[in-house]
Amino acid sequence: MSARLTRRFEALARAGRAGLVTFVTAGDPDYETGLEIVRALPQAGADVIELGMPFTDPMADGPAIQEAGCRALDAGMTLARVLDLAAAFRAGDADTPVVLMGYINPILAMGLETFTARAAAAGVDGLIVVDMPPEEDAPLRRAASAQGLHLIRLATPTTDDDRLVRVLDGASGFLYYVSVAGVTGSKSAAGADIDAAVARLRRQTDLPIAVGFGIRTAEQAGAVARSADAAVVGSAIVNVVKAHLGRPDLVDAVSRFVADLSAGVRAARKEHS
Amino acid sequence: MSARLTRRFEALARAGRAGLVTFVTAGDPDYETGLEIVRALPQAGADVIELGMPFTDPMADGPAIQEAGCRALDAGMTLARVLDLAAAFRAGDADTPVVLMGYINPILAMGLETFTARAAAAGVDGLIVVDMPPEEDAPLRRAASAQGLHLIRLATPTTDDDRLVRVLDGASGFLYYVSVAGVTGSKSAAGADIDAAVARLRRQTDLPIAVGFGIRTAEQAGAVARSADAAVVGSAIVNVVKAHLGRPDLVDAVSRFVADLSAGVRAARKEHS
Amino acid sequence: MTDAPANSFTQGPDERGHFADYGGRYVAETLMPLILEVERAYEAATRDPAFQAEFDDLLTHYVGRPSPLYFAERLTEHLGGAKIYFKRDEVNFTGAHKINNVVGQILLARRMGKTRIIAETGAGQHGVATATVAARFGLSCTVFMGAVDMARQRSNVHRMTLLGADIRPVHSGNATLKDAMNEALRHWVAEVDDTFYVIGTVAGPHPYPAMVRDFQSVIGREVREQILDREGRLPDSLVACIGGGSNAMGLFHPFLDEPTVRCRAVEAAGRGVDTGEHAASLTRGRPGVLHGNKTYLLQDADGQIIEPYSISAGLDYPGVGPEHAWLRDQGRVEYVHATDQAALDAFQLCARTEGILPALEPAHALAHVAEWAPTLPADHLMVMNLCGRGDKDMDTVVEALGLTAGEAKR
Amino acid sequence: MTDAPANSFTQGPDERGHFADYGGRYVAETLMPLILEVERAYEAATRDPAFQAEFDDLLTHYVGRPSPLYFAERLTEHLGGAKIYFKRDEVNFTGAHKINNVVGQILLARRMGKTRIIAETGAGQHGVATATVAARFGLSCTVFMGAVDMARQRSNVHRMTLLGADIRPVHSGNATLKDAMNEALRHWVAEVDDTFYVIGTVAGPHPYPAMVRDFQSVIGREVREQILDREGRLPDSLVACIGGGSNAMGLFHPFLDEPTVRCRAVEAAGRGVDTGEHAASLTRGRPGVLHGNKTYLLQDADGQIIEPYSISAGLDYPGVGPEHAWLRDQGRVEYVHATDQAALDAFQLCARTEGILPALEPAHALAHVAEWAPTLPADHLMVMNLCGRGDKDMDTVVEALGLTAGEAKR
Ligand SMILES: Cc1ncc(COP(=O)(O)O)c(C=O)c1O
Ligand SMILES: Cc1ncc(COP(=O)(O)O)c(C=O)c1O
Repeated sequence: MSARLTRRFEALARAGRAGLVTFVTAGDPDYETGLEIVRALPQAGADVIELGMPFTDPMADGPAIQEAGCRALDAGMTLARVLDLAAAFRAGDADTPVVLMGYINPILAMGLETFTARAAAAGVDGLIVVDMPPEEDAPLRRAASAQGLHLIRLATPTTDDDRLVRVLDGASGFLYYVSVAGVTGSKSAAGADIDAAVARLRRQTDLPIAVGFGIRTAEQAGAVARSADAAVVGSAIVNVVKAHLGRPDLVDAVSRFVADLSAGVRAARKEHS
Repeated sequence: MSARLTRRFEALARAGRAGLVTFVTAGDPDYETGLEIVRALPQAGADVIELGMPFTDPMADGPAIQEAGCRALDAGMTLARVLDLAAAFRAGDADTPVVLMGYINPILAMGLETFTARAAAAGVDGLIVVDMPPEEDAPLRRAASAQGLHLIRLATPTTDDDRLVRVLDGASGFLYYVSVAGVTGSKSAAGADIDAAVARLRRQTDLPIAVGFGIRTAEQAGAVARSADAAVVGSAIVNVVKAHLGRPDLVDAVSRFVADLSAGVRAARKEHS
Repeated sequence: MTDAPANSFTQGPDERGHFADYGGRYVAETLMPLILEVERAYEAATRDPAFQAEFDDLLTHYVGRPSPLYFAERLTEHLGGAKIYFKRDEVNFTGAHKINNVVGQILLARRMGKTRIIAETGAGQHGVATATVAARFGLSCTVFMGAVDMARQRSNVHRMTLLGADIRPVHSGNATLKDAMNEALRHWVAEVDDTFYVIGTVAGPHPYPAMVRDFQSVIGREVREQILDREGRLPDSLVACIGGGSNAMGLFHPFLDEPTVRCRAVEAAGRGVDTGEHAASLTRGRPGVLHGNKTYLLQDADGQIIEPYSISAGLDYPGVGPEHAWLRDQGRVEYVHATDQAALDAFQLCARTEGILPALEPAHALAHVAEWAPTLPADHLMVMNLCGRGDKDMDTVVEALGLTAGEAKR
Repeated sequence: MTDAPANSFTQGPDERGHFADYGGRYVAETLMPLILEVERAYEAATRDPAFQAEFDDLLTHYVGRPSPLYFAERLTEHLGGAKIYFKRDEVNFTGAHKINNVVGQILLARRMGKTRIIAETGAGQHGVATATVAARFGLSCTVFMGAVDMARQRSNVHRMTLLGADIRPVHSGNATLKDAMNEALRHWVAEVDDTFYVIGTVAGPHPYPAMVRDFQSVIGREVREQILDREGRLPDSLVACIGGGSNAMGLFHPFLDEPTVRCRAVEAAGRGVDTGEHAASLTRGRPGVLHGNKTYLLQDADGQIIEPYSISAGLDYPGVGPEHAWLRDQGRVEYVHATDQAALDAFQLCARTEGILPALEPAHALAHVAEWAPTLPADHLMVMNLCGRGDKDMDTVVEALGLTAGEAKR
């Protein structure tokens, strides 16, 4: 298994702070700009990079990420180009874990073996495939683990304890907790609910727990970062991309926003303790 | 029975010519003008006057007479006013037979007895009620004959010999032969057909035979007048009214047209003999 | 009816087509021979088992009869009174009861060797049914329709067009049903040889009122069988809307000699029977003659026909079938009325409680059910004829309710 | 299917909802618990005679089943080949087969204690059926519909509005059925607690494909009984159009293990399967995953879904139910296709020979019948599923044919 993810979460644990997982759609608004954005993320404070693989029918995403996917597709992105982008990033950054997030159909179109092999070669560390619940993901899991890629499982408020056993069986890398029932970009969960959910998950797993969905501000990220091992921010970053489309300060704006989030995450446990 | 009709047809027979029956809607375009038109008809050559009783739903009439009825109704005509108009005409003309033509509903509304009594008092000689076939006209026939009014029956191209017996049983005044299957103002029947039809009718009745529907010109009237006892012209006259609406020469125009028709009728048997 | 058993309401009309003083054959002489021919042909057909078999076969396989008898459970609960059943003639092929009659008449036309079919239509349901069955038998079809009705029942105009019918817009009068019937009669007079006139309701010259009633009586016969099956007894009341009166006659007729079955027919009160803008001929009319029969008519003192008004094109007619006139005088059927507004309210009530969008015509019947049922005990069985579906009325209702269709909600 | 008897085509799917490699439950984790709950509830319901009884009762009295099996005599004569029967699911209440399935699912939703219903719709028939049955049971109802479909199926939008449904226009993608389904799934994820998603075809995550098929199989079961009654033997062929594939599955399923019965499903070829503007997923698609199941999809080399095209909103979908994918690979069902133009021609043929205005969806099936039947002998019995009526398509057809509606003929 790719060691970057594990190392990164261990390092965060040692540092006594949660990580910031930043999601952007690969190639939004185009390949070059998308690559610049991703390259700037670690510097801005991202601990893990989630790269969205654009898909025409992202049924678990809200408008922000839907539109980001459309921009990327319109600009000519394909799954192969997503892997190119990941490889280009990896060429300049050996440490920051990269997780691809998306839907299964483009992966099937490339072929599970080809895709996982090329992803591994590109320096990708893990995969999140939204429409692949544990009931269906065995072939992908086999292909991924053959290439040392983590297949990251998701838990949600609807995942009860019984089901959690199933979700955790075969989970790897970290556990992604979707904190609200809804699509990406929905409104955020209450801090107390998140604390309770994370506590429940910790009773059943030692995997690091990243919490996402609906985190929009440094404060919200900070609130999550108190109990979770990482806060995932997606739509809010993508919205910054959208707000700066065609402007020369796009990459800077994203970096500034990520730096702000990162500050929120880093400050979280300090404030509290 | 009112003797005017019989006398008139006898006189025509003696004169060796057919008569001209002119139809106008009573009170078209208004009571005063309508009365003037009717008063001018005998002078212009009409031998019998058919006065249309306007009705909202004249289901046996074509557009010309429908519209004439609408004009009359819009100008305030009622059945009572039709009788007034007949009486006013009769006050100045003791000889020209007047036949009312129309539909049964306004008559029922006035009451069969009241209507026939008032019609007789107004100097009316006969009635043609289009939607009263022999099967239904017994009550009207009783009321009419009690007042000495002829109830004039109609025969059509669809009336076969068997049925003709029924039509003729109780017929009085004259027999009205509708020469085409159609509403008033349809296209006219061929002369030969009319001759044949009249010949057929004559084999079964001694009543005078008036032929109508579709006669538009002096020539057509003349053709009918060769075999029939009278030619009935309606829509063509009503069209002259319509063409001169609002013009000072309306009555004159109608008179001129009737005079023309009359000349056609009077010339018919002469030409032939 | 004069020679019918004194205690029977189902033996009419007499051999001259009269229901006491009503009915008859008040048509121009040109039509009389044809009318008599239709009568003879119809009588022969009723005696011919092959005719009945063909009629039944088409009703079963083409029209989809029997139509369901449906217990309107939520409406019954909502109104809190009589137990309400709907006779679902809206589920028939083409969407209304009209097709029952059309199938019968077109089979008759074929027997008579006629090759052209004409019809009048108001709501367009009769026109659609006629265009449909004419197409089914490869007969040419001409439909007369008031221009106003064409505008308010546009979808049915499309349907007739696609079925290959020649649609003749009628502009005279109010350009509604009465005028369409005038025009159809005028046309028929000129085409007596090859043409059969399919009248859409229990009106017109004899034998139409009796013939249409007979063809529509399948409704009541089915109800009888279905309710006996479901409830083990006859209904206590029957309710139907009444334009010309064919769906009402069809429902009532098989029950008229059952003295325990109350019958109510609901006329269109338009803006109110006292406003002058309504179509309630039995409530506000007087006997007279129109369209070949004597019956109650909306008319002025001079005997001129008064233009009717109703939001519902199928009820927008100044007369009513002669058998209804007679049943009214006999007191056997009660004639009530419902306004446009009451019908619209009932439309919505039906949609929201039962998920059924009724045509505006039966919505009038339902308006009366909504008034009457709550006053009756829970063991009272009421059957309402839901004789047509609302699809044709969508534009009218959406507009009348001031609703915004979904697409405007963005 | 792996553990089904080797010679059976009716035992699927397996317990994980797979038809060989197709089907499955490819949904976000948030939905999985609910999907599993639906599956358990459905399994319990199928074992509960009370559930089946309630389903049957509603199909009989509310929907008006059985729908007729009609011998299309004039069409048969016209085409000169196989003897053609129509299964008349267009006569169902609300005008299509869709309601069979909706009744089943809404009864299930009630069993599960759900109070809100959501649905996607393309042609609007599924949306109307869902709004109808939801109203019938007093459940709140939200329907997702592509904005393009809302424009071309406007009358159905009106109907849903009047039934009290909340209609959510969808503007993403091509703003058609696929996009409506995306949006419905997104909405469901956020409302898992009280909401039941009524899917309109044999697609979506397990148990939907099997459940919808089971509810729709009433079509084929009736055909079986009716044709045995009429002809004393099974049909030789079955033809149905295929959007998601529910009417086809409903017709075919009870016959799949009868080797003498040929089954053909007709996809929408739009402007032609080689033009790129079509919706023929089995003809031109490749297996992939969309909307919760693995099946044939229209997609590019990169696995991006290709926007489909068809004149018929109900067929305008880039996928197909997974059981069809499997049946295709097995060779048990033949998948053919018909263009917009062929469907329009068939629409007119049907109108003129049988007086029936089909929906544009079954007009595709008829287009194939018109091609195939003449090549077959007169003793070949063919049953076509006439699964929807054309009322909803009047505007589209009138426009496509460049016809002038009657009123313009003055
Ligand atoms: C659905 C429906 N109901 C009722 C009527 C009224 O006619 P009748 O009173 O003859 O049933 C019509 C006439 O078009 C109609 O379409
Ligand atoms: C009448 C009709 N037929 C067919 C379809 C296609 O769906 P399916 O293939 O699931 O039967 C639809 C979908 O809306 C429809 O309305």
